Amino acid sequence: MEKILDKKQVDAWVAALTDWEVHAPVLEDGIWAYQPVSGAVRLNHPNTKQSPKGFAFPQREIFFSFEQIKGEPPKLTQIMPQAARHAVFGVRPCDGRGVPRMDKVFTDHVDDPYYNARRKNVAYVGLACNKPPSPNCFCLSVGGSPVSTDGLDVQLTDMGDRYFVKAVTETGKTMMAAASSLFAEPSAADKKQLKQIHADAVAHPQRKINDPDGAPAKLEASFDSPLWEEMARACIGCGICTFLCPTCHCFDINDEVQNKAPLKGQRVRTWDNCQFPDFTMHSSGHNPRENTAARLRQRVNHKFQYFHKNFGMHQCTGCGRCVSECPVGIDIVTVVNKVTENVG
Amino acid sequence: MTKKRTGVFVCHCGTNIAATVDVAKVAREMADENTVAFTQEYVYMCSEPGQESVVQAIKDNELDSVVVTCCSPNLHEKTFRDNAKRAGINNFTCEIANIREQCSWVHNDKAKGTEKAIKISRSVVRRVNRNKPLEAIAVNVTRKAMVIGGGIAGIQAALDIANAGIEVILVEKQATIGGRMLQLSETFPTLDCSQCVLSPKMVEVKRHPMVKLMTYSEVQELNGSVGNFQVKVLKKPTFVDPDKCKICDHCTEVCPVVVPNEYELNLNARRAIYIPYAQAIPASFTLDENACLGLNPVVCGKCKDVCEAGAINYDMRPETVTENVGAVVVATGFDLYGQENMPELGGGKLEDVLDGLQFERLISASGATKGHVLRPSDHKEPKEVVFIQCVGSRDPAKHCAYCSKICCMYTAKHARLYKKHVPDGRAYVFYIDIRSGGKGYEEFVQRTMEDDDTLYLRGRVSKLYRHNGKVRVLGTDTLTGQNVEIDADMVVLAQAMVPSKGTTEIAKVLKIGRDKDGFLAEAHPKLRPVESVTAGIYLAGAAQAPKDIPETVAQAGAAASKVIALLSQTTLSRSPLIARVRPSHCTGCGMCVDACPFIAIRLEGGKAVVNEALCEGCGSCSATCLRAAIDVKNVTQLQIHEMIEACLA
Amino acid sequence: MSEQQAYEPKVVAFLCKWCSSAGSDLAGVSRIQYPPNATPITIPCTGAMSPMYILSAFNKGADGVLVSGCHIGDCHYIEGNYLARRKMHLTMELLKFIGVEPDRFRMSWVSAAEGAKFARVVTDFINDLEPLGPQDKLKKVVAND
Amino acid sequence: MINIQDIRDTAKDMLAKGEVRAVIGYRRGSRGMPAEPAFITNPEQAEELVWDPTCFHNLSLYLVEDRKFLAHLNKTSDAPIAIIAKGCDARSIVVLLQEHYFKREDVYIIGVSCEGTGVVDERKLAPHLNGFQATKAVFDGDDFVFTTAEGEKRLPAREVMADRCLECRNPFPKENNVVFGEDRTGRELAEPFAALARFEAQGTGERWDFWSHHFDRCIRCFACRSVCPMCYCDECVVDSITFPVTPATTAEEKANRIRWIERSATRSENITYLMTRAMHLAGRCTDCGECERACPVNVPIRLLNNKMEREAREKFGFEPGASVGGPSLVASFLDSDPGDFIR
Repeated sequence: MEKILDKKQVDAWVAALTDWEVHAPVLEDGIWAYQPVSGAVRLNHPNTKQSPKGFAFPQREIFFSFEQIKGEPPKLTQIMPQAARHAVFGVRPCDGRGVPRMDKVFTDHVDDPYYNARRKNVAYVGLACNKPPSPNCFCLSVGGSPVSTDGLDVQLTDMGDRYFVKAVTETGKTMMAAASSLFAEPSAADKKQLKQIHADAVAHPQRKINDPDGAPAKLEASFDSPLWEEMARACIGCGICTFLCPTCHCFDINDEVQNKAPLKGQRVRTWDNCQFPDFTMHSSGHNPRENTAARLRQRVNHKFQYFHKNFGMHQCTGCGRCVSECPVGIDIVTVVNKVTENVG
Repeated sequence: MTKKRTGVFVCHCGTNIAATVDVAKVAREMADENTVAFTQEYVYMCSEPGQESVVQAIKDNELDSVVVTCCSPNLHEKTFRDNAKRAGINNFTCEIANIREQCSWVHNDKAKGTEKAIKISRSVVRRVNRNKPLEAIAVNVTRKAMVIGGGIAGIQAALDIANAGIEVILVEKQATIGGRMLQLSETFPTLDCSQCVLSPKMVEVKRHPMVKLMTYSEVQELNGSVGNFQVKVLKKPTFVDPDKCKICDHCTEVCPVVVPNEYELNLNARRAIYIPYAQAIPASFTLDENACLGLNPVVCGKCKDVCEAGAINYDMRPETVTENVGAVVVATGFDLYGQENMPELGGGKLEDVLDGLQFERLISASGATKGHVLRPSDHKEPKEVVFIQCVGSRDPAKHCAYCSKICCMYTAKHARLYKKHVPDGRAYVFYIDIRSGGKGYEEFVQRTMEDDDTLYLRGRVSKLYRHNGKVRVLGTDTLTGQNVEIDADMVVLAQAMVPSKGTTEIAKVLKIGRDKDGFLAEAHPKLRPVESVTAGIYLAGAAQAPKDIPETVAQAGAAASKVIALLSQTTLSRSPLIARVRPSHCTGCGMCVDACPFIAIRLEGGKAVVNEALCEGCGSCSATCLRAAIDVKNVTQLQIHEMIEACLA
Repeated sequence: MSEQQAYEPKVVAFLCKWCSSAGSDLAGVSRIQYPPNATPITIPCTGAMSPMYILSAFNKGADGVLVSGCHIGDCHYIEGNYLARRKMHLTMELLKFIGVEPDRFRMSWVSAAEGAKFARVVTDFINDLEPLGPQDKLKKVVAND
Repeated sequence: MINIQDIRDTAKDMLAKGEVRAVIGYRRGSRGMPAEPAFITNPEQAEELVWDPTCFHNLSLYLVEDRKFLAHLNKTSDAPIAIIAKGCDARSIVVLLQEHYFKREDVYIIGVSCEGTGVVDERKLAPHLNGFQATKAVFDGDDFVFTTAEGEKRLPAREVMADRCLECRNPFPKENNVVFGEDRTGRELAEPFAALARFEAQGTGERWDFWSHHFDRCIRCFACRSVCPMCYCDECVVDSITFPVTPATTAEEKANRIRWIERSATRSENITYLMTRAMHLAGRCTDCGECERACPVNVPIRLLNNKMEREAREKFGFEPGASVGGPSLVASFLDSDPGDFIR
């Protein structure tokens, strides 16, 4: 389904999505963040600081609560996510492409009930990038495109005072049907203009990973490269790159105990981060990834080698967040290029 | 690690706890704790059968730790730790949860009291869960004692300790020992001469081979702990060598400087070089550095010139010595509450209004008037003397709340002595109550009233002022309801006893507690009346509370016996609850080293190391460390964390 | 609101062993009544009082935190309360800074002889806490977002 | 005016003579701007060193990393490391020296004075560049000059300078082995603690509204802690990112860490984390501002640290990093410390 929507009608469309809690990027405290909106949606953001992965994979969620009276078996109560349906507006194509990658892990590979309960209630309304929103964009290097519809339910393309609206999934069609009167049929000229915008978008220069296809094999060959140490020298081991990444999905599970007698608490999943020193810490004290070099290597390899081997795609979608936000200038594009250049 | 097996023993303390705390509920709740294997309640846990049941329960249930929820740990922590030991487990795995003083006695809402008792008990159960078995630390004992204050209390304590064969150092701030008792004329109720009974003891102190006397000396600093104190003493220069001084008195004859004589309570004057009393020990002159023209032969040097014995040495300098002792007795005595605090009674500015001690000097044969009762203003014999009791005492609103205890007796004594000196004189005594409990005391007061015809008037004096060369006394006789007006030749005020200035100072130096009135605090008002709260520091005499001579002597003896008992041991055990470093977490930043008040931590190889002999276990290091790398054993941050959790559960 | 549900401030009272805990014992011996809301934890000295304890107590739901030790100059460990005074000042200022009501944290000096003062300190503290209502700013929330 | 070539020559010379084992400085980032930390070990590389308004990193962090690395290898330093340090960075080094983290002779401080200016705040800069990305920044008197695709953009430094630099009282690295640039101590660009004073003028309710909002936003990526040279603990007491295990560490010890807070990035836990960090930095933070710069969600962390800094200064007369050998704030006291808050 392809339609035209006057920008002035966006708010009306949002208002018509009564089955959905609509979220859109809002500038607050100097950063763009997804926030619940009720109309007044202006999709003029570059990209959000955090990816929208939290809608299906929140930073913290409770699995179940437990209670145990001394001498008795514990009582567990599963806590499933509440059924709110989230429509996320303004998702950039790179973040859209993050969604199927998360699905690979939590839906295809294993059936994670918590992720899937949330996932089926999230719709992504994307916004094509007519020009790269960040100087560190490199989606084209990782099989993506500024006009990709992967992972999206609806794709919007900015055409000046109108959006070209394309339903990608059935959910997307339903959403558009909720306010069908607002949408107009695109003319041939509109379609031509869209084609031109998309062509220009793809032609826009971006940062470049030189040999993305060769990366898995070259990274495998570079496991022991001294470059890792050199490039990780400045790494401070914080969680910015992974927490902001649209595809990083590692987590930790903890029991949060509120009361010891009788025992009462809940089991909680929180995001974790392979760049934290304790990520691979064994209880023996042995840490197989004991320095920043090993941890940087893991992050890069996971994105460009291991995930590729498992699922046939790079885990990186080229959003450039980890590059822009790294406080000490660690740049995954440079890292991949340097390492791969060094091999054969 | 096997699971902890804690026993919780809940005491009813008769109805002391059980009346406001549902003890059965406390026991039930504690049974729900994961680590609790046994609970029991009993009416008096500290009774013989109560204690036995604890021992039995530990054995029968293979308990490894114990919580007794009862009264303050100050009372029975030792009792139950001993029981734990008797039952074969480590005594430091036994802790007390105080649900009496901190709960049942202060709350009357049973539901809320019970809830709080449960929180307190639970927090202690959680703490005990992580208590480690510890052994008390054995430390060698320095078999030597120090007595601070050379009054009758200090003299008696020093002699008693010395007679037990223990070396003792007696430190006195003034130039002679003897203290207040040496200033008294006669003592009640026997009216024997104060100096006559005291002097032999002073001489004995001087001659005793086990006593080292340090007069004109002040304690400046105390470090260490029971069994091993290090005391810094400042020896002020007397500028006179006591071994050479022949007390010929030639020096005072030539000394040009005249200053008020503090030993005579300013009733007369002395020279810059002086001897406090004829009976002074050491029998030597002292040159008052502040009064002297300059310790310089060019400026004056007269005393030095006339001293045939060559005892005077202007080059003496203050000297600080450090003495190692195992125990300390504090006997720093009392002062009288200053007359300046009593503006309605002249504020110390009215002539012929004296305090009790001044009157003692006035009638003392060795005093300023050589024992003649002459009033200071015109040196005439006073014919009408008014004695006023309870001046500053028993007056919580304005002055001291407490009863100074000895004023009733010494006022009666003063009245009798006055009549002895001035048979045709008339003595009046204003009193509130007569408190004459003590052997022969009541009879003594009665004789004062009957035999000596002293007029006792019940009531307070509202005002004193000079009138026609006399002191007009305005008062009320509350028995007749009449206002009383007396034009007295002299008025003697029985000022309240207050801790001496030195007592206030020494409490700070020794870090021992004082009570609300400033007297030195005993560890327990009934059961440990001669011990301070600091182990190894004992109290004697009026520094602890107002008391008379026999009581003072008795307390001094008691303190001495405590010292003797302590120093008869070759080793002492110290609390093992001291700091422990986790080297893995220590970065050697040294903040704990700076924070430690006892200089017990040093850095070694980039890590903090605790000197177990010096650490007192205050925990300042642990609260200062940013990385929880140092903890006090059995009071670890983990334990406190879990206690906080238990309090808020 | 029934009597049982009426708001009762929950207070953790950190008392130094030598002065304030002994002072609270004296309040007990003297049978001076005060509100039962403050649960005492005896620590060796206020010098051992880590700011973490205060933050942690609030995190675990305390409505107020009381720290009480020996008067300046009376510390059994000489300097512990001086160190505590500085640390507690900083902690208190930081709490106030982020908008925690100043009356949620209190520090007092109560000597072993001041049983009545201890009772008064607790009473005053509870009275000051009551109008503030439950402390939920720093308290851990357990539900899903 | 600092000539970067002088710094390069100094570095080159010391490396060539083997007087230092490395020089930690700044070089151009992969995107030109901002600069990034550089670890120079051979003399030729010294030519890469830059000094520009984007040299915001407090490099003393890497001295900490170096010590940890050496400790891991069970080695001690055989030659000093040279480090380029601004005023605030040098004071951080002083605090590390006070805390015996390394020895004075292990570090060779190449001081650079923030003469009339300081470093740029990229958040302030962005609106001035019309959506273009700057690829180069240079000092020019009281201005910063940026290069973008549009050409050169000259901006008064004051307008885009980091707040901490505007408020800086000590732009000169007093502790140094060699220093470049003039001592301009006393240059008052802005009232110190001005933002703090404005914030504190608000009521309890407003302050809480502000902070609860920000505490909610923290994602606990720990960039503030990771970027801070004072946060050198192997195990952070509030949220362990690692646990130092030695052969002597018992199983019980491993199993019984204190969980002051949970890993959940919820408001209460974030508060405890950020407040504890502020407490632990009291008297140690030298206001290099790196925590706030690194924060990806713009939590105003510096305000907390500033509050502690001002309390220490006004109430206890304490200046962090003033001199090697001074006491630390919370391990010392004065008789005159305020006590009126105590009942």
